[in-house]
Amino acid sequence: MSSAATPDSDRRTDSLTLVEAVQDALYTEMTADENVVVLGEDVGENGGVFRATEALYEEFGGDRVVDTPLAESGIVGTAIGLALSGMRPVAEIQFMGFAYPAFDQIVSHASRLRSRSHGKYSAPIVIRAPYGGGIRAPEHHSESKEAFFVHEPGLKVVCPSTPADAKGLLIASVRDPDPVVFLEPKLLYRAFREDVPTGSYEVPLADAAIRREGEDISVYTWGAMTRPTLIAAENVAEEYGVEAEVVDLRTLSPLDVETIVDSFRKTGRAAVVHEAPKTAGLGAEIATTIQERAVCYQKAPIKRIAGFDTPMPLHALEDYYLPQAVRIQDGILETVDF
Amino acid sequence: MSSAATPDSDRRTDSLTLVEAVQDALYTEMTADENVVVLGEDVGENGGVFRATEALYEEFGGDRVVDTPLAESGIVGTAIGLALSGMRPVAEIQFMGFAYPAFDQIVSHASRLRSRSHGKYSAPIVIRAPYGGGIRAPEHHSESKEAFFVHEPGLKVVCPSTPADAKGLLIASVRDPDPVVFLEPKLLYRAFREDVPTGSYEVPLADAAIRREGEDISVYTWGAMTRPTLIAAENVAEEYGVEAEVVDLRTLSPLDVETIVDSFRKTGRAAVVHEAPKTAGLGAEIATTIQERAVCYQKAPIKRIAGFDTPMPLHALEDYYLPQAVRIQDGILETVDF
Amino acid sequence: MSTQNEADPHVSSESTQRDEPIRILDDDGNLLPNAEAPSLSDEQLVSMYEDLVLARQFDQRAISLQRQGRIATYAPMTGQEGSQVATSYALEEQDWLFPTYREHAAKYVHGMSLPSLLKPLCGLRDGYAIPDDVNVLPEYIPIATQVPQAMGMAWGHHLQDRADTAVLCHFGDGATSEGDFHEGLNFAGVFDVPAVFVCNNNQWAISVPRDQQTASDTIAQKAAAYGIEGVRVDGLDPLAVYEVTRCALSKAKNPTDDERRPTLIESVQYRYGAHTTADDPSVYREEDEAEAWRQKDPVDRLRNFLYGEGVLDETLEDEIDDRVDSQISEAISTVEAAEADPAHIFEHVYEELPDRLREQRDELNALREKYGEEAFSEVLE
Amino acid sequence: MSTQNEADPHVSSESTQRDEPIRILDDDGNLLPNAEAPSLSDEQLVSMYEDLVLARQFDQRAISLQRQGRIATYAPMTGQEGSQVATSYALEEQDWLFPTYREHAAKYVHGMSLPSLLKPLCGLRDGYAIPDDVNVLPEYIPIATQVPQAMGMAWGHHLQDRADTAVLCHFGDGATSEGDFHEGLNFAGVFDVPAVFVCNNNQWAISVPRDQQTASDTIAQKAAAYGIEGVRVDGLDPLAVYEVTRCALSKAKNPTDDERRPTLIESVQYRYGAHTTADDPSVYREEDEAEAWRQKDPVDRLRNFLYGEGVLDETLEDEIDDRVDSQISEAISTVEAAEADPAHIFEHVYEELPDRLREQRDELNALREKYGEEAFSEVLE
Ligand SMILES: Cc1ncc(C[n+]2csc(CCOP(=O)(O)OP(=O)(O)O)c2C)c(N)n1
Ligand SMILES: Cc1ncc(C[n+]2csc(CCOP(=O)(O)OP(=O)(O)O)c2C)c(N)n1
Ligand SMILES: [Mg+2]
Ligand SMILES: [Mg+2]
Repeated sequence: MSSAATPDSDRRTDSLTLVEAVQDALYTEMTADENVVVLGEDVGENGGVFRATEALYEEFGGDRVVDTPLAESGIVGTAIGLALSGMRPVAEIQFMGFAYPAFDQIVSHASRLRSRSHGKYSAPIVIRAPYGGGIRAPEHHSESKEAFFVHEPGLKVVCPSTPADAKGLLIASVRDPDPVVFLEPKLLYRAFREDVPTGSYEVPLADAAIRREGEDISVYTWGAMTRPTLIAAENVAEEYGVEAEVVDLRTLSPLDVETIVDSFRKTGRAAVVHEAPKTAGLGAEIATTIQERAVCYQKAPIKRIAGFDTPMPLHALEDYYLPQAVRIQDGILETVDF
Repeated sequence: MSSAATPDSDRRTDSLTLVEAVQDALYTEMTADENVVVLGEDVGENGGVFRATEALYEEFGGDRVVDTPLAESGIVGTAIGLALSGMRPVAEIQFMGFAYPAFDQIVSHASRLRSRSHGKYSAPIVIRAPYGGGIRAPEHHSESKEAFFVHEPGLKVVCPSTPADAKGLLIASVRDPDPVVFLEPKLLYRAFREDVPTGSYEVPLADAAIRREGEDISVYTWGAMTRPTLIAAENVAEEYGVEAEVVDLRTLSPLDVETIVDSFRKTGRAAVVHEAPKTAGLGAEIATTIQERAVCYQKAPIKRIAGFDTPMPLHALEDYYLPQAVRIQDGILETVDF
Repeated sequence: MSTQNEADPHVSSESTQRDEPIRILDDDGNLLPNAEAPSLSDEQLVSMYEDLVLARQFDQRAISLQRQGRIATYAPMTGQEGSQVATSYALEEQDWLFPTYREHAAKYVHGMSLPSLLKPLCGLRDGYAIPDDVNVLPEYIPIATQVPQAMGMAWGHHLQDRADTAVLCHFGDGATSEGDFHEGLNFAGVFDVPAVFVCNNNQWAISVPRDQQTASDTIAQKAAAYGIEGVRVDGLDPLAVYEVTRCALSKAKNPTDDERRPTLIESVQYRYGAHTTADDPSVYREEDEAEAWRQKDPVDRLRNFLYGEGVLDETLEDEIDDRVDSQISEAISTVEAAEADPAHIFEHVYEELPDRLREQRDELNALREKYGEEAFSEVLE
Repeated sequence: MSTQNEADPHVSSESTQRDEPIRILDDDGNLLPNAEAPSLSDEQLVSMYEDLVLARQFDQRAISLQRQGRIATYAPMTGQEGSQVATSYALEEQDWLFPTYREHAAKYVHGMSLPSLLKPLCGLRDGYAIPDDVNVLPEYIPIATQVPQAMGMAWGHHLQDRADTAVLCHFGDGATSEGDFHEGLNFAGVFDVPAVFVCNNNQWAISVPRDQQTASDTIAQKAAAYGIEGVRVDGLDPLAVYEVTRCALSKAKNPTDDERRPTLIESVQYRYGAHTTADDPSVYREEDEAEAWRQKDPVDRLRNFLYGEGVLDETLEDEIDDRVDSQISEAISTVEAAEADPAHIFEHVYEELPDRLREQRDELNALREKYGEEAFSEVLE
């Protein structure tokens, strides 16, 4: 179901970048709930390497905005323990590529504590991590492996593409009773500003958003790839009169199957755009879900426009690796012309 | 391309279980190549908790069959280093559920050393791990998350379902210049015996095997699920006259797309059977690959018969979790009747 | 033992050499010269003894249940129950316990029922649905992963000014090799949390002996790497373990100015039996290795001590044996009458059942309806 | 310094207190009383100095290239180049080096060319296609992950009886908190491998100071947890670093009966500048903190020492400065002329190109053909 960010009574807005909206969400929830604590590498005085936790240390002090030693498994394990003591920890992993040392704590524990204990214990933690390429970062700094987390039952996985969503989704994630992996498109951290409600509000962890309506093809994407996808959609509309519906998934687990399938029933054609390697990426899950539920509507193969099945190259070549508007456009046309 | 195990000139065979075939492969390669070393927890005097390395310690000594301290990241990191020094390490992870502490070494290094160094360095290691459920094991001992490794470029992922394949695939894996995650279906470790060539031979890491021919539907599976799938195929043939083609993938990365798609072109219907949770599992990759390449042949939705999107339950319920013949049968009929 | 001033008089002078484990009882259960028994009442001492007896009987019964195929793989604790029981006696009710797959007795003493211990061994996860008034976590199977979590919970209590609550975290000698042990203890040192880390050094990690696990002389000395105190205790001396743990917990809650809260206790023990019922130790170690340790058996030692103190006699011993026996039998009956509901698979994965799980549950139910439960109990292989 | 008998006379008596870093030069570059300079020829000493000068100039040039947008994020080494250069001087040609993203000078001294150092900073991975005769690994970016790998390679040499080959592994103070540091060093102790682990303790892990990283007093003392030797050295004293490293390497290759091969060296340094060019240290630390360290600057110290020895004068200094300057300029030109080939994306992922990668490469090539290269250089955001 498509749903825009829904501010509550407070109708004031600020013009924020995505990273400022993340900071605003943390500020808002830390103010509202003293059990919310932020921990991670360099999140304190330094305000995070991307400034996502800027000023929180000054505002809430070193007991609630905590620089940890350099150890990701320790960070996530600690967050689980904090949650068990009744707190609401928000752990930052500095880059998604550095979440792997914590993989065991995430997939063996955060995700399973509730089911293991038959509902007695749980791990309401948020693991924030900037993800994705395009900023000329060194090796390991451009990971986009959301499928790893989507494949693990018990986790929720969220990925905003706009400042207003970033705030509302992060607030919802902090309040969510289940562990959330919250992936922030660092390519969009400062890409643009948007009016973001000043007050507190949630964007539910359930609803995809239709960013552009169209009848010819459904294009599914999320996070940083939403922007080149929208550009491509405009291009094919202008140049070829092809109207693409762009669906921004926002929450990757659980998927909003209803919105995904409804859009496809309308268009009968689809493409999925993601940065992660194509093979066993989330594009496969979306394509398969669609054909499971709407194969009779299908007029063409569902196209995956994705990262190649290679490691992300060093930055001189990353623009070739990432799906660019031109690749997306080409994939849309191929699918529409099938 | 379907291909049976191809013994070389030596035509003698032994009747072996799958775990004995694994041991035989290790013995064979350690005899042939003194650079092959085996390392892991309890692989030495104890011969491995499943006896997969039995007698190797006695035969090759403590310098080539090495009990390590209890640390999986250390084990895989060490194996990478051994490979860099010119050796051919085969690392055992005691259960697949304990590979996660080593996830970073596997996905950030083993898989990327070759591309990072532009071909100068590489990590020709094998990481063996028993995987899957059905043996009333404790929590974490029944993991089947092959998709995690298939999604990482640079890795190969292999999963035998018969003793003869186990030997030939493992020998090929040890000789392979790239890192291989070798998943052993522990449910089948002692399930049956089979004639296994005594000599040295490879089953290529490229070819799926057609285990049963049929025209009505293609059923793709691997490892432990091959057996209930074959039972289900026999059942539907007998009871309903439905002829299922059963394709045992054997190598999960890279996939044998040709065999997969060729079979589908013949049948026009497909199901995928796996133990792993359905969402973002390998079933999605196979279904998507098929519709990308053969959508025009498709007569019904491709059915996923998979583990549920929950953690594996404790053993009293694991038979409900794992795809049983009855579920597979039902899925086949549903797809054929679509 | 230097965890607390008041502790010093209680322990034997033997322990002045840092590497020698602290002891209160000699091998036969006599108070060592210069050592003092902990201030436990006679009732507490006898009750501790009863729990030791229960632990040992439980172990034997569980092993035999496994042999009969009535429970799955079981990790025995004979030889280690003295340390388990004593560490839990040192806990206050509000303190939290992080156990592994082997700490059956530690869990029981800290409030878990016998049936709840057995249920997971029968594949029933509601044994881990621990009651609200019992501060125990479900057992940790992935080695050492509990260490950072225990640290985190202790830190949470600390941040919430719950100074009266400490966390006690168990793990084995093998666990000290894992990264999580290191990360958890390093955090504990940095954040100075009210936690006690107990390494049950039973000399073996399955088939790997202690000296192949690490080249450090003792495990206690690893504490130096984290700026916290390390202490070794004779893990077959229940009174010494009790006292050392009590002092460590008390320091965790209420340290003096120059003390740091966390302690790493190396409880020096021996695994008399197999690693689990699936293991055959004769493959990798000499049978007679156990003998020296059996000479210091914790149950015998405490019994002898209590006889010497005049608080235990044969009548009471028989009474205890009988009570323990029927308690265990009753627990087994309760558990064997329990059944698993396939719907449990889908419950508590998330707080709210997502659509896809609802669908999958319905799909399973439809198949059960259509084909009957038998279709799901076929052996897969 | 106790790594080798012959080493003792070379170092100052200051170092008898274990926690005080070993020094040979005082803050001004004079030989300390009771200390002896390492047995390096005048040519070697001057060449070491030239490499220090090169390292410092390289750092300044790289920082300015980054500011001009000509290279990507760069991790400066000013203040730390003394230790980097000296550790690599202690290596023999056949020894292996595992560097991090900061060890530019260490890599250069062990044989990597200046252009190869710069290429990855320009996004070109062929800088990591290290020539066969240079025993250096591509830099490790995920913190501490090199430690078990270095241990594994050293073990491999050991198993192959290549006793003359040692492995030297660099990492930072922050890295000591990671599980991989622990697992790697523990393995090194157990398998007694010919490896030297150098912790470049520059007091900061980005914004986190050393005393928030761990509660242990020193990093060297963590060696006790692994049964190996730990030693602290003044990381701004190139001669002391050289000597300590040389002794550790020699012990790794050829230990006496009671010595263990591995050593953990804590090289006590200071990061004068930012963590990387993307970092602003003024946010989290006082500017004047650096002052005390700058007083002991490694370049100044070695220069003063060499002036004192009469092997360096202004003419030679100018010559060195000029040579270094043109070397660096030339390297920059070479690298800036280099181009990346999009086909590289698909190369060397596997030894043989799998079908799916061939298809993807062809797909990309078709798109490049169809739309031109400009279509791929659009800024994405
Ligand atoms: C991460 C992980 N790796 C491997 C295992 C398999 N395993 C179970 S118990 C065990 C040995 C544990 O030894 P120790 O820590 O000394 O505890 P003990 O069993 O002796 O009480 C191993 C290797 C596991 N459970 N978790
Ligand atoms: C596993 C991992 N986590 C986080 C990072 C991000 N990061 C890069 S450098 C750094 C600090 C490293 O500190 P230290 O080990 O002291 O080395 P230094 O940079 O001071 O030389 C961090 C946190 C990383 N590269 N790898
Ligand atoms: Mg043990
Ligand atoms: Mg540092």
